[in-house]
Amino acid sequence: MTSYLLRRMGQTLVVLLGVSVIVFALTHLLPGGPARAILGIRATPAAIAAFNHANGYDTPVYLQYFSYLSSLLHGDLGFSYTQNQSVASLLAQDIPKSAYLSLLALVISIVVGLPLGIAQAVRRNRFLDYAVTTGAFLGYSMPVFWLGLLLITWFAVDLSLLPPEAPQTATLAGALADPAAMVLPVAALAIVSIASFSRFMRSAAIENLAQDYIRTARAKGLTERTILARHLLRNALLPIITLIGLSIPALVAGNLVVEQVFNYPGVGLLFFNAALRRDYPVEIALTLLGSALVVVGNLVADLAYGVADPRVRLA
Amino acid sequence: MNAPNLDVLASPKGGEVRAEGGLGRAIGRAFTANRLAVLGVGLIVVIVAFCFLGPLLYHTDQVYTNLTAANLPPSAAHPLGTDYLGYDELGRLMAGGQSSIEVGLAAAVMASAIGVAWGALAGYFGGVVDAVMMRIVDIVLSIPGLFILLFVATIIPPTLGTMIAIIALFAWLIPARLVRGEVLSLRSREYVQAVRVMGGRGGRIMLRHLIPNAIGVIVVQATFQVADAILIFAVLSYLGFGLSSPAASWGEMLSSGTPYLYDDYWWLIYPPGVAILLIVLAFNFVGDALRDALDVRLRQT
Amino acid sequence: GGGAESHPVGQRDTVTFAEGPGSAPNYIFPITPTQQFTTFTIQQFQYLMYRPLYFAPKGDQPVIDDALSLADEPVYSQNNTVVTVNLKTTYQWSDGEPVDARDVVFSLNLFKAAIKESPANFGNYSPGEIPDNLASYTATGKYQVTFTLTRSVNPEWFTTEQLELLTPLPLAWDKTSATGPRGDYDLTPAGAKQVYDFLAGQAANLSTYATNPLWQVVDGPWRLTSYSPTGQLTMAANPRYGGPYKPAIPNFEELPFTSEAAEFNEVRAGTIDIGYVPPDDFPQLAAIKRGGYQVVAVPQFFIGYLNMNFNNPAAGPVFKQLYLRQALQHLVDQPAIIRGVYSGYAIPAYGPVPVGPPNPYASALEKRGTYPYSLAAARQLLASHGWSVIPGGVDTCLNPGPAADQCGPGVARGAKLEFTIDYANAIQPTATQVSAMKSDAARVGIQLDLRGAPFNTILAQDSACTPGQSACAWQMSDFGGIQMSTYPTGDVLFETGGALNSGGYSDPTADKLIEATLYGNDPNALTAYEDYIARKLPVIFQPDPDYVAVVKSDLATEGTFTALTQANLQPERWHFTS
Amino acid sequence: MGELLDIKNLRTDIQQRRSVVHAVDGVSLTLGEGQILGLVGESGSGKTMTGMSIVRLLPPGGHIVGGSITLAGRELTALDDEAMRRVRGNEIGVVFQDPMTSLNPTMTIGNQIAEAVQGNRGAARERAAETLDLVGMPRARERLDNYPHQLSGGMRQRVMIAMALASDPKLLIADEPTTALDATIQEQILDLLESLRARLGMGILLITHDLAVISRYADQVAVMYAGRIVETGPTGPVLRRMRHRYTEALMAAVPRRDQDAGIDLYSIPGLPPDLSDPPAGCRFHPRCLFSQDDCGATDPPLVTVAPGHQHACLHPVTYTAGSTLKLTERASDGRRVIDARAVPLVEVRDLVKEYPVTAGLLQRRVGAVSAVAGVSFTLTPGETFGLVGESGCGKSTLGRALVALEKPTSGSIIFAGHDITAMPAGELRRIRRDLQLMFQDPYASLDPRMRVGAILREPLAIQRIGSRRDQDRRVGELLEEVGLRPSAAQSYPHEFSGGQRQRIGLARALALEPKLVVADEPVSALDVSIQAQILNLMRELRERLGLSYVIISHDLAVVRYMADRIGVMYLGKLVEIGPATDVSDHPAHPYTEALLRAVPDLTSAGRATPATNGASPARPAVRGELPSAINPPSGCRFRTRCPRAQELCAEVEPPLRPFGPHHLAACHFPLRAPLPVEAGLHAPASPGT
Ligand SMILES: Nc1ncnc2c1ncn2[C@@H]1O[C@H](COP(=O)(O)OP(=O)(O)OP(=O)(O)O)[C@@H](O)[C@H]1O
Ligand SMILES: Nc1ncnc2c1ncn2[C@@H]1O[C@H](COP(=O)(O)OP(=O)(O)OP(=O)(O)O)[C@@H](O)[C@H]1O
Ligand SMILES: [Mg+2]
Ligand SMILES: [Mg+2]
Repeated sequence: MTSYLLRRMGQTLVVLLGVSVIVFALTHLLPGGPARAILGIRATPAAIAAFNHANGYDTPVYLQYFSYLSSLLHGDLGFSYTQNQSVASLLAQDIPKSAYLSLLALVISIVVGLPLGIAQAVRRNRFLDYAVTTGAFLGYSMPVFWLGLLLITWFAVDLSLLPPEAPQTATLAGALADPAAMVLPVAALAIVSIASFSRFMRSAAIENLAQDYIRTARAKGLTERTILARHLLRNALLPIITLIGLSIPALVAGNLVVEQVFNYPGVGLLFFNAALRRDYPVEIALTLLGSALVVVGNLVADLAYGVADPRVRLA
Repeated sequence: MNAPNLDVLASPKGGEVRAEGGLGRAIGRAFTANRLAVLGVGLIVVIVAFCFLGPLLYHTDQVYTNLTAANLPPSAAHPLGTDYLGYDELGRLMAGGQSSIEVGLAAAVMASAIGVAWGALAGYFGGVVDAVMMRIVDIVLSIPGLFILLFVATIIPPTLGTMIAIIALFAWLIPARLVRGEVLSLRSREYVQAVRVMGGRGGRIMLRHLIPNAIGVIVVQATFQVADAILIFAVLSYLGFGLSSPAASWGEMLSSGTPYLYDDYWWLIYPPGVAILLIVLAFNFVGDALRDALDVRLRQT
Repeated sequence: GGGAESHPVGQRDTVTFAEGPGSAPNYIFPITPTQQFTTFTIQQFQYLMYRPLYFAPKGDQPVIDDALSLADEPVYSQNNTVVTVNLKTTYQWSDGEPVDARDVVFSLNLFKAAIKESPANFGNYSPGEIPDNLASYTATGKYQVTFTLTRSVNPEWFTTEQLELLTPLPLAWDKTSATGPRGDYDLTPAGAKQVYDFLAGQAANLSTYATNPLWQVVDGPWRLTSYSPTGQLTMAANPRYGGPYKPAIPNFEELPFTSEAAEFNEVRAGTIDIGYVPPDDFPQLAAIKRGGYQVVAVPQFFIGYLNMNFNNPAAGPVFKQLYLRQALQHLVDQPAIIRGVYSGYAIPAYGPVPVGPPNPYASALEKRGTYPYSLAAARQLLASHGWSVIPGGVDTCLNPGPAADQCGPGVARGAKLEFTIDYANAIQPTATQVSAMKSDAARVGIQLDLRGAPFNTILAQDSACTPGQSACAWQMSDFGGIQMSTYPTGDVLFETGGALNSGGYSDPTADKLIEATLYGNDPNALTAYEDYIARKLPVIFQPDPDYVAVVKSDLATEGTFTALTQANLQPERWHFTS
Repeated sequence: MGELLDIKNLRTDIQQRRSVVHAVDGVSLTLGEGQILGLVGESGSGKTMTGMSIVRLLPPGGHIVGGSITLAGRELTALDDEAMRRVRGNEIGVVFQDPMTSLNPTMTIGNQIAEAVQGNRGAARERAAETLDLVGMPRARERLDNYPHQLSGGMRQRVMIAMALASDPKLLIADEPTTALDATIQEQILDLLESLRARLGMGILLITHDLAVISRYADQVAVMYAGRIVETGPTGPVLRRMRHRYTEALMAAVPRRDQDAGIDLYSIPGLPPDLSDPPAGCRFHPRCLFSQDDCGATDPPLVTVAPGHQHACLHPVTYTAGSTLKLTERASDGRRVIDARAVPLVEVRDLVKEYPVTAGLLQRRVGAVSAVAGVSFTLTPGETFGLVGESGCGKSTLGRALVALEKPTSGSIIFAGHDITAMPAGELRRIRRDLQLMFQDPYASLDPRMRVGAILREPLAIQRIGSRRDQDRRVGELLEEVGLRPSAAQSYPHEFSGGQRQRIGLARALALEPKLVVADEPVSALDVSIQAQILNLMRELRERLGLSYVIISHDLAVVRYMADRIGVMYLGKLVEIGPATDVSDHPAHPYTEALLRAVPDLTSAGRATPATNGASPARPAVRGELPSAINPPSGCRFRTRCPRAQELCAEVEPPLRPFGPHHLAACHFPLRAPLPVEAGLHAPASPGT
């Protein structure tokens, strides 16, 4: 197990190194550079030169890369010039908010999506199944930003039931204090992922229902409820673990589109604004963070899989 | 009286053969039996006809702006009103559909082509080649998709061509993985071994056996990718990385319509959104049905 | 129970103000580096706590407000090479010390140390200008500072553009470490550098802005009571504020927003006292008024323009032809844009000095307009200079040569009127304007290809270049325009080599006229400059939109709220009426 | 009366999208307490559906449409679902075919068994341990917390049985309980069932397609064809003096241990009918050699010929001259006399194949699977060599090495004077013409995307033989040769039945006119009637074309029927090799003997009365299961399961010693004394020890 973890850690490092090279190359090999974007419209050539010098933008790219790497190794994620803050502090400020949004949506989609999927599988090709299937198809064919806009139009503009945007707050506490404002963003996210969770669960459940061991359970005279709860659920959940693992990055890296539509000041929006402003330190750090999370998400999923599925030996 | 009845031996020893036609036809049958698939194909046909043939019947000026006629509500002259530049929204919907569909199809085709080549090579050669090629896929795949797309989009000026390239650049990974897995499993199939026993070489195995047999999976994946590419194109346009006027796309139409959300300019919000939804839905239907049809085939053989 | 159904008057003790989107104030130390040098940080944050020597604008007018300045009007002598500034004696720092000449010297010492370290350490610093143009500055009295200049200057320019940059700093900051004693470190260059480094270091620590005792030493009407790095901040009245208008509302709060839409949502919801309306939402102003807001709309002191790259190998020679620039200017349908894009909340602009808000600078010619929208005029200009005019197609040069009826020097036979415009597509007014222009241009056979990109991408590539460079690939570019500083001369914009002259416009006459606005003493220098530029069109001018602020109906101010439209934030003048 | 299970005229339909499959169409059966009723028939005849109808576990769309099922006097078809569920939990136990998939992979076996028991947790667990013990699970109590994947196939099947027995059922339905298992394990499991039936006094419905299994274990037998019972009665009479023409044909199609290799197996022409549209009248008549006009018109009624023995045939076997199946006799038995002096076609020397076991990112080698461990033998031209052994013993690996699909770790294979293991690629390609492989799986061995014509042309195209037109002509010839119409070239593989596909596979192997065809389990995926067709075809072609075969099979009867010589493999080693009849009649190695005994055989069908008294005939039992090939046992690899093993076996690897002409075996303690050393000298390729 330890050796497995070590090995996975090694793989993670390789992946992150690769990602950092790609991202660094993308940002630094292109003309223009960040100076004008960061210093603003009135920056004099002297100021630009000074800025480039101060930040090492006038040295060869590979040197910049190594110095970036070395500060990264010292735990320094960089400094956002436009926001006059360390990237770490920006993250500390925005991650909890993104996590709150994504976690809420994730929990809701699990709580709603999985039972829906099982119900569909059990009542396959009946009305419920068709209805949910249609809904699920609509759900994941829907551009999430449009869904967001529709929700705003209906519930905020037309009905004035809910605020049109997420809590505009610096802190998680602020977001927690304004549950009404979280409804629409969470709904937009959850609708889309309920669609995929239920669809996924449905096919996993159908596949498992056709398995011989279910027949065995029936032959033992177990009730359908017991069969579903004791036999089907655990096995059908196995593939879902991977799906949940895939959602982990969003817990921290945020959901760019939804955060943008609802103006939720989370990590996704942080990245979006950084991309618009060429705030390279933020962009690079967030991309690396995102990649790390993808890898970690996979690892967590694999570990969870190992726990949930006795057949999987992690070695 | 108990004389053997030799009639039963009249047919060839091996017996007769059911005539069912090729696999394609079997898949076709399974596919057309699926109502959603038919609906999907129908939708695609209608939307494509609307976008590409519509302008032949419904002439609008999609070149010259007319600020004095901006944001007009639907009327006889403009069945879906006009947008912020004074373009006729219905005509815009057609023009935008063309680019959206073109991007979707081209990106999917490009991604599939790259992915198939990459995955097939990795899967066929295995070993170190496979490990290195797949690690590269892992690395790129681990970068959050939208992040890297935005990243690149901020750098490259958006045109139809660059949009296709950008989307394909990150969409080929999934088919590459899929094809590799497929090739890896097909590679050990007995019919592939049979070719080896005959003395057949790698090229033949790859082109005549592995790729044709993986084609189903590839096509299904490509169908889903058309849907995904259209969605991604819309998202990028919405986030401000889309084509510039007078070129149109559905995502850009939505994006430029959002400021008017509170003005009740519904004709700027609903038509492009519904169009995106429908085309994506249609491709998802078709992909889903194709996959099911393919499964049917797999179960048969 | 019969509890209070509405807040009693006395209970509203905080007024809230919406910051610009994604532009939270994020630097507290008045020697502000380039990247943080925004009106949000300077005017709407620092000025509330640390008053500048000369305060501008005055209400909504781009001139010095004598009443709010820390000093009386400067006295120029010796052929405008010596300036004497007398500080008012009523101001004091919140630690009880007076605001005096020493503070001005202290700030200049740090200013010099800062830009010596890096020219990017002060936002509005231009090489050769203040403090480089000060031969000396000395406290010639407790409340008097005398500046000796290296050359004669135009007093109007020097006061509004140079002295305006100075903000006296409290001697409480003359320290090199948080715990160390305070001293006269700034008097030596090395010491000044240490002090500057220390203060800049403290300023990099955003989360301590409200708690660091340094920043609590203020001379303005407000002091910071809470601050979050996202830009959410509150201020409380400074009881020792020595200027006019003592705060009536004890607390002032600024709220940050991630986007215009986010801000406007709050306006719509009525949750902020003072906000603004983005141009996209001008159609909704009527509804906003009904929702309990007063609307204050005044043109910004801003010029909108479309840049041309005179050094682009293909397009440069064509752009150098005045008739072509005139034709392009004729293609900007300003009335339609003002109506269609800005719902009427904009004014036409044809020259380098904004006509609105009312100001002493705009000339008669500018107000009249030079080259108004006219397809016929544009067509005529092209046709009369040897171009085939093919509406809907691409014009070509049929008659090359330098004569008056020919295409002009450097333009070859067969040259095409075909240009790309890179524009900031996130700004819908910009997108609309270039789209409309493209459409109009096509009618006279000029083909404009639009390439939208994020604002900063445009900005990054819109830079001065020489024809051989790859960076010179851009042809036309539109990132909106720029906010003018108080004295609207063209030293950075149109002077050869000016920081903002990214198109590479170079005209000796213009240079001379600009020079005169800075260093001559002809009061009409500015008019001469602006009329010349308005005729020569180094850029294509676009309408000047209003800044539309909205103020809760129950909020009132001494004077008018129009000051808000020029980023002039004075909450000390406000009070609730109900 | 005293019948435990009484099924009368049961009809079960499966509703499909476009059609209705009449899977069970008027089945009547009875099963007494403590009895084993064997339900036998070809694939698709409705055996499983009959069994599942009893417990009402039909697939989606399946439902009973008529008839009655009474269990100990209670009518089951009238019960509601809840009552039926209780019947399943208490009165009927079911054992399914595939123990791999029939157990929940994420639940411990203890819980899975305990779940079937009523009562509280502790008691249930206790009962689970008890039943596991009962089914012969070693260290049963410790195993309770194991997951299924931690057990071998045989052990899993024991768990399945324990689960079925946990609630003390009156009736056990065992649906092909051993089909997925090796012969030695099959024997263990079936013996277990037989002994349990005696001990617990329950009735067992044993569903199988294997007549030989029936003959050894069942008291009563019912033969099913196309959803109907065609003949039923006590095992002995039914198998020995069957009356139904189908039973007769089926029996004739199975190779027996005493099968005369000179006589072709009887092969039933055609294919079983489609149950959604079965033929009118006797369902077997379209394939029956004795059918007459009335067969297609009248539904034959069940006729009782002796107490309990019934059949449904209009023109039954009468046991008078000329009325039985006349089988084609060949001129000779086809067996070749082994000629030691002939130039060998293939010479295998010390062949070793190890698969590396790797782990980690760098694919470090952490061990090796010893798949083939030093095998030597020779093959003369025209000879058929049979290779038998349990699953995983390395038969396929050896076969694949013979056709140069697998590069051996060491050793050499000399073919026509050249070592094919060390041959440059170009040369090897040419020699591949002579070495062809025929595959086990008729579904996976043909490219589903190619027409049969293209499949058969491919070898010719690869080897650049003839023009396109020549190739097409050859394709026609090949199809004819394997008994298919030339028009079949236009069809796709999925349009063919399994047997037809196997014919195509054979045709493909023959396209290049090879000298040697390695056939890896050529018939194990086929029904007996089809199996006979293929075996006959292979024999016929051998004679016509002078082929050599290496036939790999786990089925000794098949190998014995087909081969001149047999090699018995155990865990990568060749433990015995010799002439087919000699090896099967007088084995020298205890493993060969165990293998022979483990496989039930039809030869004795009905001769010995089946063991109704509960005592199974004494057979030398092979203990346990095949050890892992990663760390094979030292010395003699068989010693861990050998009843004769002694200390020496663990220390010294036994050499191959002669036991007759060309007959070698590697055992320290053989069943009979080896010949003096000289006698073995002229044995082909006696390997150096
Ligand atoms: N799930 C199903 N859906 C539709 N038809 C089925 C299904 N299962 C079995 N059948 C059909 O029912 C008939 C009887 O099948 P059954 O499984 O009982 O045969 P069997 O004798 O058990 O064969 P095998 O030896 O292959 O197990 C066959 O024609 C088969 O095609
Ligand atoms: N490609 C491979 N990689 C690793 N191990 C293998 C490979 N092929 C076979 N083996 C192992 O080699 C051993 C012999 O396998 P082989 O397939 O030759 O057995 P077999 O006798 O043909 O069995 P079966 O009757 O199941 O076909 C087994 O333990 C198997 O797991
Ligand atoms: Mg069956
Ligand atoms: Mg095998």
